[in-house]
Amino acid sequence: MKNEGMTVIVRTVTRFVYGMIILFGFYVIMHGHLTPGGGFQGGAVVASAFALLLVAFGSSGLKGHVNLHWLQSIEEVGALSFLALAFLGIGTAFFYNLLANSGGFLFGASVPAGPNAGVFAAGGLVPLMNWAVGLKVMTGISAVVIIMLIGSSKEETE
Amino acid sequence: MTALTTHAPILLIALPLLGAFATPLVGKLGRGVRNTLIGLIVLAVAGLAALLAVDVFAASGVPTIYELGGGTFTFPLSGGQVPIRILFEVDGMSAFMGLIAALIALTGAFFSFSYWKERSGGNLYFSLFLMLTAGIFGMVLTGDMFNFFVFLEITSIAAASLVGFRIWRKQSQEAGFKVMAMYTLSGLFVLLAIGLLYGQYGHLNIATLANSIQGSLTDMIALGLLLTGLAMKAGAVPMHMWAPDAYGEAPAPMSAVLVANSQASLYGLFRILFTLFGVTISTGTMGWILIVLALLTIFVGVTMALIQSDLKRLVAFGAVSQIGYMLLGVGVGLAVMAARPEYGLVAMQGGIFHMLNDAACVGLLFFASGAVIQAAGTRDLNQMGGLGHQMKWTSIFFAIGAVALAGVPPFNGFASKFLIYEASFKLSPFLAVIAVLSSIMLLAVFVKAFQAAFLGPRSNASAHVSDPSPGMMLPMVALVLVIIVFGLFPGFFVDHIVTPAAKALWDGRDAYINAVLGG
Amino acid sequence: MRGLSSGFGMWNPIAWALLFVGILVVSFIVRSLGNKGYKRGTGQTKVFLSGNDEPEASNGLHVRGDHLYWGMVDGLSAYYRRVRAWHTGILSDYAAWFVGVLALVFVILVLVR
Amino acid sequence: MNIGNLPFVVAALLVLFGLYTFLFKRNLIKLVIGITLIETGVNLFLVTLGYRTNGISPIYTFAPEAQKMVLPTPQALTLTSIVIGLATTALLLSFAVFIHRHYGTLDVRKVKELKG
Repeated sequence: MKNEGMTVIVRTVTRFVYGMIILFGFYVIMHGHLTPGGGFQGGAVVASAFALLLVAFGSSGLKGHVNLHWLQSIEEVGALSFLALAFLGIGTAFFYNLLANSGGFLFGASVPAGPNAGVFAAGGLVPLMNWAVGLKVMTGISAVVIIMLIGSSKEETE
Repeated sequence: MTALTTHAPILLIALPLLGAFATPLVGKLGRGVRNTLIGLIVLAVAGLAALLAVDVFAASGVPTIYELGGGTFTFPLSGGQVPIRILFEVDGMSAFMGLIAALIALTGAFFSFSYWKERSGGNLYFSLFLMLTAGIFGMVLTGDMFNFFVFLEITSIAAASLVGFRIWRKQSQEAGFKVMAMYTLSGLFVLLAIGLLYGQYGHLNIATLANSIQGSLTDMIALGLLLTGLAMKAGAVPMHMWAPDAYGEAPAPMSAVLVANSQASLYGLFRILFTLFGVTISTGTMGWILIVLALLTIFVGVTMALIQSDLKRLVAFGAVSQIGYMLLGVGVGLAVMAARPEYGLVAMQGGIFHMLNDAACVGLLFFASGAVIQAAGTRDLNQMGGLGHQMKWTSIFFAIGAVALAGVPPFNGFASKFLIYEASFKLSPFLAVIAVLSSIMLLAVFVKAFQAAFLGPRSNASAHVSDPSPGMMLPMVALVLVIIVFGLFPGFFVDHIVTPAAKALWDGRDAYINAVLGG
Repeated sequence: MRGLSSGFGMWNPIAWALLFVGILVVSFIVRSLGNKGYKRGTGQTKVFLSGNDEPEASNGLHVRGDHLYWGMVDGLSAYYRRVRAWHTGILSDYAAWFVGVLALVFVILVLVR
Repeated sequence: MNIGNLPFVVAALLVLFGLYTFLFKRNLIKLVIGITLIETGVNLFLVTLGYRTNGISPIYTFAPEAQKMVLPTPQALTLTSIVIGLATTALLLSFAVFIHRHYGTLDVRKVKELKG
């Protein structure tokens, strides 16, 4: 009864919801500068969809589909791009948000003070950093889940 | 002040962090490329730390401020403004700690290149090492309580991963779990204390907090949590038991970095006692708490080292005992701070100078013992013997590190311990007696280790060993040079780098606050 | 080169090194005044072990780590018994000491504030 | 007692329960649970610090006019602390897996090769 996943009910429901969970995760990342959430939360949501797949279908279906090295490389790329974004503003100071209120098309819009309807194209580097962090967290947590699964299943076979 | 020194505080943290994230990727291109990148990063970090130190020491007591994401405020602020962004505030003490971290990071990285050549997982090893370095720099340079906690946890996670890095070794896993659990416990109590302070004053910036702190009952609870948590992370007896496990089980060069990490916690403790709370607490009481912890640490560390038969663990207990000397020096200074006699500053100079000396000596000892263990294939002192016939230079380096750490003239350990002995004698002769006695016992400990490992007749086991490769010898030579130069010219170094650091704690509280909030 | 001064005593490694060299020179002079009747390759250069022959160098000869200071450890056995029992290696005890010290510090701080 | 202080009491209880678990339970996994409990308590404490009675979440998107908002800083702190907690918990559990593999037990009183 190991690594074979769960009952047909769980599998069916998982098929329905995992796409929505991933979609929701990306929504949380994308709107991190406007609504509650952000890179870490959205990435964790996406990774939880991945964990749900693993629980429902077992890790046997995993083989051949996921390359741990690729996951870890993407994680490093996310971390590096976060640092690179932080370095962009080093002319003024590290983490200086040089895109904010610049008027450019890339999140450069200005936001009126006080309550507003939400300006998506605002925030400067913050949305980009959210993406970087989201990338890192979704791949990072997925990698942790897989590694722990491999580690614990090895133990049972020994 | 050039652009480089302006940005030095953040570059010291960002460059190792960049290296930590890039190493697994660059490592795929080959070991040479990876090592070049890491070598360049640690060299740049060492250069920046030196530049920053020169800059800060030249400013005669005025701390350097760096605002993350800045461009809004000019420092010092005026007219009741409060800083809302994360600040890095570098005064003499921070710059001094930066020098220690740079020294250990530089030698540790270059030693590791050869030490970890034959083993697997090099990419992750260097990634964690650079992350630990970034965390240590963050802890010593930051001017923000919560930022301090974040860097504390970064060092905790990286350090514990390095302690448990050798997953095939059962003791290593045990040590990793213990260290991570204890580090997390201390980190959470530090966070609780930061929450208590924030709840009362609504600030996280150290200077702003120090300006408004009252010394209320809640403050005292926060102080207790901070004191105990950081003292534990520094490895003060009776909360030291994780330390020999960690230093003993980590890969040899990383044990040296772990010692630097413990010293960074010690720095946090001093920063909180002197700058954050300062005169609002009963400095006499706090000083005596530190002194009691120090005496326990010195004595228990040395006596436990005497009965160890594992070489790394023996050096590890020696390293624990040396934390006690730093606590003793600074504790004596804190205990008499209200009256401000001359010997209080001398004691603090001794304690702070000893941090640098301890980093160099303990680093050298860990490097040498790593080379010995690698050559002999065992950590057990009872199985070694006669290694000195083949490993002449390693044995000489080990002997120099040992006598320097034990405070034998004319090496650097004596210079700093001399200041501690003299100043603590003025407070109470009993303190000096314990300190001198323990130093003598420490010499005995290392005589035991030296005799058991290097002396004795040639045996079959020791026939095929040899001195390590030049890549491992060079960092040891560098530390030997540091030990000898600091030992021969202590007056110069105490005047130029230790005194600014000691003064930053001793009477730099107002300057620290004014640099942010304006006079 | 200026040495260290604690306002109580002083320490100058250069002066110390000069003194060291001086004493070394004096001791060499004294040594050179010694008896010249020393001959290599005779019984004079043999190791004297209570008149016994020098044993062959082997593993059994080396004084190993735990052989050193056994007398001192034995003399302090009352202390070492306690302190060894104290280092149990159990994580719960590590944490218990931490919490204990925390409680003690709280009491001191609240009493002496 | 003021009902507003209830979260502080709960936070204190969580920390105390966590400490109890850490000190007196023998299973390493339960020790990790104890640490997580302490962490939850501290996080709850931080969030509660920033709460204002009848405050809304500190986000201006579609915010009602002239409403009190809770303090955002403690929430940022809590979030950071949660992220760190994730890393520490994962690391501790990995060590627990390896300890079980090497020692064949998770009893904290039997995992004591490093002593003396």
